[in-house]
Amino acid sequence: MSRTVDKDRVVIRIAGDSGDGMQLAGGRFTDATAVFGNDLATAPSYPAEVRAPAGTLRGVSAFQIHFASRDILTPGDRPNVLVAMNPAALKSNVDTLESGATIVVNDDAFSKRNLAKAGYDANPLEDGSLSEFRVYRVPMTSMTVKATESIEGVSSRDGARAKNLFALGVLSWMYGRPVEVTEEWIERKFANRGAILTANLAAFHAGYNFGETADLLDVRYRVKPAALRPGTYRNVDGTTATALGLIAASVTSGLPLLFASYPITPASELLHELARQRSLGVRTIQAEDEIAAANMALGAAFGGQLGVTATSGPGMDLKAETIGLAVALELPMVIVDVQRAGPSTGMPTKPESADLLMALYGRHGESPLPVIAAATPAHCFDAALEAVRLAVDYRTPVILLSDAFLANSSEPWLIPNIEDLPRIDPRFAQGPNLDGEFLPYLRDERLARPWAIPGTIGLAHRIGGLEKEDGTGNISYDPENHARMTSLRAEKVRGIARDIAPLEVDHEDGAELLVLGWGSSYGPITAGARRVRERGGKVAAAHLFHLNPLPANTGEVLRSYRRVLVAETNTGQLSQIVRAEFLVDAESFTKLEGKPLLAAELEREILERL
Amino acid sequence: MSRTVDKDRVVIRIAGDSGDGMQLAGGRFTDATAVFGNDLATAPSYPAEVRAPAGTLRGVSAFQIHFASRDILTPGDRPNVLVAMNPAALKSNVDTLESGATIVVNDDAFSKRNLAKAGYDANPLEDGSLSEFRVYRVPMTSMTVKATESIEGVSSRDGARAKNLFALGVLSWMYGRPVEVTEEWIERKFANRGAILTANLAAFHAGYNFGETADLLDVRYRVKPAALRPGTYRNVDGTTATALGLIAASVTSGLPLLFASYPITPASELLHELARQRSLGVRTIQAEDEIAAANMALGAAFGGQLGVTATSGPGMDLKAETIGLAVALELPMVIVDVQRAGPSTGMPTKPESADLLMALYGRHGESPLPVIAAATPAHCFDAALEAVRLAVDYRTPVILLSDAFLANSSEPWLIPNIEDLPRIDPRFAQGPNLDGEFLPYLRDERLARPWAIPGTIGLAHRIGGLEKEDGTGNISYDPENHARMTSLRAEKVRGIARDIAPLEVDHEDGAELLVLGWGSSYGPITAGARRVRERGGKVAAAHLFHLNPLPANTGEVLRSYRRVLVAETNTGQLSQIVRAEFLVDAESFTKLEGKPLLAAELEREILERL
Amino acid sequence: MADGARYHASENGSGVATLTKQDFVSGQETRWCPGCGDYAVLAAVQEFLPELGLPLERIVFVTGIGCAGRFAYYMNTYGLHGIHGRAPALATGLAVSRPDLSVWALGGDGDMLSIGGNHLIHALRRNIPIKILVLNNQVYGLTKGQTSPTSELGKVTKSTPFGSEDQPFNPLALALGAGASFVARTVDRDRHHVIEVLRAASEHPGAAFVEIYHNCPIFNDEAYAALTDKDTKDAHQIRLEHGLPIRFGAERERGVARRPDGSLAIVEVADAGEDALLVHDAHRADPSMAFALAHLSQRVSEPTPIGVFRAVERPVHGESSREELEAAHEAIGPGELEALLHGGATWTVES
Amino acid sequence: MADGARYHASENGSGVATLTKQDFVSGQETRWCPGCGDYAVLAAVQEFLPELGLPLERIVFVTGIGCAGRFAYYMNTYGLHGIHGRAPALATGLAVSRPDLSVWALGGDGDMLSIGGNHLIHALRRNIPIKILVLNNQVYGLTKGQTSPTSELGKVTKSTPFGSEDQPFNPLALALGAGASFVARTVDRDRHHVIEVLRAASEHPGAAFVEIYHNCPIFNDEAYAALTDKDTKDAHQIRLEHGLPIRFGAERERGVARRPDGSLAIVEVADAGEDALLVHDAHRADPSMAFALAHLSQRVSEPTPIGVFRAVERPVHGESSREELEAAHEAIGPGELEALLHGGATWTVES
Ligand SMILES: Cc1ncc(C[n+]2csc(CCOP(=O)(O)OP(=O)(O)O)c2C)c(N)n1
Ligand SMILES: Cc1ncc(C[n+]2csc(CCOP(=O)(O)OP(=O)(O)O)c2C)c(N)n1
Ligand code: SF4
Ligand code: SF4
Ligand SMILES: [Mg+2]
Ligand SMILES: [Mg+2]
Repeated sequence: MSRTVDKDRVVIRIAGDSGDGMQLAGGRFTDATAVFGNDLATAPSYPAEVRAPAGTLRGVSAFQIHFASRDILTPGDRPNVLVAMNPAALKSNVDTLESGATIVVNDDAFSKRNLAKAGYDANPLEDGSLSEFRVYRVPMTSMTVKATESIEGVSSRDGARAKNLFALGVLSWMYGRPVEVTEEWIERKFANRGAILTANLAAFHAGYNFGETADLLDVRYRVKPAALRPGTYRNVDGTTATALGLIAASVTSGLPLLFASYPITPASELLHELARQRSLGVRTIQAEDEIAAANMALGAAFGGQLGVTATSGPGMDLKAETIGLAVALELPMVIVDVQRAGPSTGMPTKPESADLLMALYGRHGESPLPVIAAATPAHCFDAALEAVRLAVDYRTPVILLSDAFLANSSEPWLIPNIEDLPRIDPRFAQGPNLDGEFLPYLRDERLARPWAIPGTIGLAHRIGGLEKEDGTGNISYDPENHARMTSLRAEKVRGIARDIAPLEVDHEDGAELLVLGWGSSYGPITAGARRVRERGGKVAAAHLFHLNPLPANTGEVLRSYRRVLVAETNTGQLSQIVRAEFLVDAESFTKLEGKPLLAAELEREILERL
Repeated sequence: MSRTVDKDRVVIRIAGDSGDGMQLAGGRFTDATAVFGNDLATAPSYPAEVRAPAGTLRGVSAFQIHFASRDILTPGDRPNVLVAMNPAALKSNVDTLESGATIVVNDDAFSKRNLAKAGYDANPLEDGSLSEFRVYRVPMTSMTVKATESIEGVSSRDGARAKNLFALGVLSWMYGRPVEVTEEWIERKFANRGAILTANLAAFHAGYNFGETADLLDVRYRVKPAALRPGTYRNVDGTTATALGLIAASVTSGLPLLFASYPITPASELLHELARQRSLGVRTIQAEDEIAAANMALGAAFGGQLGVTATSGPGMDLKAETIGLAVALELPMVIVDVQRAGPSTGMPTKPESADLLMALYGRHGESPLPVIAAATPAHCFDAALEAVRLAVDYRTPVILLSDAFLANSSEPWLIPNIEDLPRIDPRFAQGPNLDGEFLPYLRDERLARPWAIPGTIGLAHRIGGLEKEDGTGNISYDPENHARMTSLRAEKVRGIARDIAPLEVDHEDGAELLVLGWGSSYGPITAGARRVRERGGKVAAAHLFHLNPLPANTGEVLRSYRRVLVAETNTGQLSQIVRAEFLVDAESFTKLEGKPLLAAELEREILERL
Repeated sequence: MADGARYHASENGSGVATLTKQDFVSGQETRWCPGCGDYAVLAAVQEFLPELGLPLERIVFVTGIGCAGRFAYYMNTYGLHGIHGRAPALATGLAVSRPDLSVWALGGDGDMLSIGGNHLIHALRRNIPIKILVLNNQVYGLTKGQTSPTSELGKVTKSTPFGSEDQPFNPLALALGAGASFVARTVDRDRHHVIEVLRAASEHPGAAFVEIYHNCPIFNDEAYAALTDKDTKDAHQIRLEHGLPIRFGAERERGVARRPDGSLAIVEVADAGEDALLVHDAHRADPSMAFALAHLSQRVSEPTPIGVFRAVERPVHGESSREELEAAHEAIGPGELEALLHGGATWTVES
Repeated sequence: MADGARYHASENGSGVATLTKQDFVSGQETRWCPGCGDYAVLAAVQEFLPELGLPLERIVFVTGIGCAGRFAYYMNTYGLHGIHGRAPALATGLAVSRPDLSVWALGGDGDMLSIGGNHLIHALRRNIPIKILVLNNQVYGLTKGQTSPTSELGKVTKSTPFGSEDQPFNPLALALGAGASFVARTVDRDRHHVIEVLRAASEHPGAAFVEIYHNCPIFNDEAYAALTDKDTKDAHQIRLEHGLPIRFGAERERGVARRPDGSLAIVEVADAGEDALLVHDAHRADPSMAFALAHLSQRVSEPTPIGVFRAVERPVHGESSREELEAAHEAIGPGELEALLHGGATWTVES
């Protein structure tokens, strides 16, 4: 009989060949975990190639989930449990496990051939090299085949294919996940595919029952539901959250969404996501390149639509000139940059947040614009709405920074009430604004200019990228006018500081060190700081959602700590900004491994500085 | 009889309709002035349009020259003398004159019609509005016609066209310029055009003699030759100097020059200049766009050539992705950015130096590269050579910043001895570099990688923009390798600080204020500081030729002054860099009028801070 | 919420019925060189536009950078002066999202065929509902005289002092190669012909490509003189008219016929006989005949076809989704948004 | 000083005479999906290259980004893996400055025709001495399955879940429209044909455009099945051979003929008679016939011409200046530089 152990939090990693259905199993486990009521965070990892040869290290696909009985912030640093569907999956993940971790392997897959493909000389299950772990050898393939062999129309190959559901069953048993959630999903998913449905259900049940009946697995873990804020939740990754945020902004503002983009990893998923939403009035165009995509979005903006484009680093380079035009035109537009590891083509599938300075300065001339960064997968929703709000209210292109980590990771999202969403009012110009005339560059109290769209009677006007006369928008080479317009454009963006939330500090009495972050460093910094506090250390943390302008109180906050540590996955870009702006001697913790920061790394860095 | 007055320095501005040949007259006056031995600096200004209607303000073309009996640094703030060939020329320039200035007008052109075209209600020559100036009314058109009417084959229209040479004659007399220089030029220029040659000579002489004989002009000025460093000089504008620098680098390095570029004001002139140099082995391509131009230059670099591309702001945006590729490939390449007023299309013909942060950060990911800025027209020669030297020695793209002011302005250039030019050695890889193998990313003591060009036996290799394994250059997604490569790339560029001149300070005992500049602010800052000193103020000045990396002693220098003032034609870009880097509370003097800084402005700003 | 109505706000706007050329003249002073062919094109466009029967607020000119690009400022319509080469992409975004507008994209030969070549061919392939006017002066005007992709081989310009080494594009051939559904050519000095071609373009439901030869007296004077000079014009203009045999010349004494090998040739009608003449069919699905006509002359000094080479209907980008999208946008409200946000597996934490 | 000699350094290099396919295989492991058509193309290229008679060091593969773009890594030649879409421009810079090299530019349909379309058409227009291979799988492979500019109208992909709204490019037509001097098409699974076409391309003195249909089993499987399957191949492959009447079919029972209206049609030889068949002339100056052939099939499910559509000689970019430049570069030294620096008016200040 197995005993049941209570746990606060668990990090599980399921790994196998990219053909083994690991993402599916991970996704199902996540759903059940969410419905069960744990807080959670997930992160998938895919092979770099479209189809790497089966069984090789390059071909390993993995899914990690961190879930807990309290709120958590990252997908976890070091898994406590690894499910390895073949030797390659074991080999490429074993180094990340915490010592004493549990490993469940698909014993059937540890053939000579597979061991060789993974580069093992000897069978690690037998040579003692895994002695620091608790290893369970489960013949998953054969047990799945056995469980499905009596189903008519299911070959043993088909049966074997369901082994991911067997594994899911084992895990569901180990962690007491509700089976109905998975059963229902299988029934929905394979509704019209009789035998396959039956086989998948059978595999799942076989795995679950294996845990229940076999003596092999001697522990079950209980991770109690977390006391989350009341409300309705769903699990979202950053891509979905961004898409939902853009659509919500379109609906609440009444601006039809025109999303133009050119495929690029990891931003393409946003195109895919939005392309499916035609019934919600979303129009998408796959442009011929990133320059065209940006211009299409901008052309739509001129027409009174919500023009949005999305890309990753290399594509941002290409959009720079058009973004500069949008700055000059003072038209609303949102540019989403899903950052990835550079420079150049770099490591397209790997996360890195090194486009901040480019977002701020990556255009010729003085062309200031607001920059916002999403902090967590679910926060992408708010960040997208905020980007649209600023774009529309201030008639300006806004760069929204996300990254490969946020795009793919998921976490529960407390679905907001529609009424609580920010109001975004296009305030289209309806008529003349000065003595019966229409001046397209006459500004309001926010320094925003009127947005007069084609079709509006009497407001026909012409604008372009040449310097414009203040007010009229006519071409002007007048020196003083250029100085004035340059400073008006800057002032408008600076003024946004009055319209955004101040920098909030998670302060602790006695803390002399402030850890400052932006973008996806939110999770690891917050978790790292929490761990330090649990160990009795005193540390404060703050996170910048707005990178330009910075919240009005930023300088004050930074100066009120003896030391400031900026943590980011680049060579110190935010650090450079706050140093220049506030002359604080900010220190940097940087990491450039094409991986997100880890809570443990932050813990270590903070402790070193206390 | 006229009296002769000695002057240290004079600023003359010749203005007329763009069809009046003002640039030609200015150029000739400059040559004569140079040969006479004054130090000088010039700046032309053109209408924004290709052909603005004759006689209008928009159509005015002007040429300014500042010359002196000592070394000077700018084309002058406020002219002492204006030659105005028509009312529009008078109107659009009179405000820039110093009070008490001399104005010589072409009286014939002050017809009712021309006055109206220029927007004058009354004739300014008669309504007393010019009372603060000394005005000479010379009927230049009719006198030129008279001087040429007896020449066979020259109509009175042809004759009238030579009035710019008449004006040149007058000016030559007023300032005692050597006539032979101009005569020889006319003879050379119109060698095969008999009557026209005679007419031009006659017009020039008529102007000169008019000064000599007419009672009207009662003063002559003597500006003694300057005590310049001995050597042979020629007058160069920044465009020519850049072209010569690139060719010199090509010759001394033995690397054939491939210059690929897409036309854009004000960078196009460099293309025109180099396109003519086929006999010097220069190949130019007008590419289909700026992206193509950058790639052509980079492709040539891969082939072992000196690949150079040039553009202005909007084109820089477009080249960003390719420059990032060059950073990853670690191939030598030079990108010349002739800055102009932005953002977006901005004011294409107007100078502004606001691309510094873009040069540094205008690419996604961490992609550091050296940035150099030319300080004066003649310095463009050295800057171009230095850009090539760093590019070749460190296998890196280098951005060379110039601007619309430098490109068009001219000054005497002490022609260097060929032997004194920096040695640039391509050091092509000739064979294996490690145990009989060739590792394309095995670095030398500068951290530069080998440049192995196609055609070299045994060194065939493949490189690209994906992250590369240290040493081999093979594709690598390894986290530690990425961290190492990122820091190697950064370290390589940072290391250049050891290989460049330290920041030199023009110090004065007791000075507590340091004025720091970069690019074309050199002239006005140095002249401004000099004026302050002449007035007894104590001030130090320093100029950055290298913007990345900064000279090793920069921090030390800045910290040794109580106050640092950074003067630049942008919103404070260098200021931001030195603040972030050295935490000095640098102040900014910025100007964004699409005009160069003026010495007088610097003088004022410095005095305010003493 | 969306104000669907605003699309139609101007339906009874600026007195459509009574619009005249003058209504399309903006207040801005035109700043082209004296004698520039752009003036003639501008005048023709302004003269033609009342025919559209649209209020001027529903018309948008999107232009690139170049002398031609200044066009946007001179039209009393909505105007967007974009960056160099990107007008077709800007216009695409505008046209597909605002099908109620009449969108014109205009640029020079450099703008549209050099830096903007890719957007041009993709807009044509996609059949975006925009009218593309390429003002071809075979040179870079605004940047003061460099070679353009339509400059002839050997052309001496500032950037090619030893003569251009490159064969020029045949813009019509390029457009046809890209799959354009409407391809035409006209020439600045023939106002009536310009207007005829504009009319045909405006009636075409998809992307219309119109090359307009125009003279740059400053940097490439009289490039099209043979086509426009009184003395040579008749001998050089081959006017294509759908359904008619292709004839030209002062006495219509010459024509175009097919050689036995299938290629086209200019013939004397007297020799070849009227029946041998090619009857122009702009509606032919296969673009090969239009392509052959586009290659009839290699230089503008040869007899050169002008008019509509091709006009065929095929699916217009955006049409198939237009209604669904508009309906969706009209319909969507808090309820739909709520449903969307609650899509997928949800769970509720009770308080 | 210039080391002119290095251009020829490898003349007697790597034992040209004895190079074999294996010599062109780089050490890097190929990382395409199992069954990817790129493998076949790679093998054909490697098999063909020894024919060039060049040392491998004189050959350069310049590629863009995409599955196809990985090609550069697998060739044991010099290789430059550029950024997305720019291979033709990189190759242009290399080829014009190093005429001693054999430069190949290679990319996918997205790389070359979507983002890189402009560089492609300009390289063709200019007749840059490069061989351009477009590996067309009618889909975006590397980014996992979006529509490409060659995907058919209505195609459902990740980015077009309701079907593509855009007509695809006909790549050969686009190339011909751009003025390409050499245009050909082949298909991955027919190694001999691929090699034949590569040979012809390599012999062509200017820019050679080669479209290679290849199968992407993952995102667009069997797109060209009709052309390559044993059963259907003969009925679908129309092999163009210069100088021969165009016939195809298992028994060569069908052929291509001209209709009375000048358009091309597929006919039964028995009905039409042998004499009615079109004799393929790849060297015809006028590209119109090649263009018509390129339009013979609208879908690859119809009989589709493969082979060399067009191969005509015309001035190659860079040729006219090549000798002068090389000589200049050889000749130039301190003296010439000195003279250059002292050009224009100079004056001397004595010490
Ligand atoms: C990105 C960019 N590159 C270059 C330029 C400079 N530029 C402005 S117009 C132009 C070409 C003008 O030629 P064309 O399009 O033929 O128009 P035209 O002036 O002849 O009417 C160029 C190269 C620019 N404004 N932006
Ligand atoms: C500037 C830029 N935009 C987008 C991408 C992403 N990207 C890489 S390959 C590719 C297209 C691949 O399709 P194709 O060229 O047809 O090649 P295939 O993979 O099918 O061989 C795209 C969009 C990129 N690397 N760089
Ligand atoms: S330069 Fe040529 S195209 Fe431009 S405005 Fe002048 S005449 Fe017209
Ligand atoms: S995705 Fe398609 S094109 Fe790419 S490697 Fe796989 S099979 Fe080949
Ligand atoms: Mg032009
Ligand atoms: Mg493809």
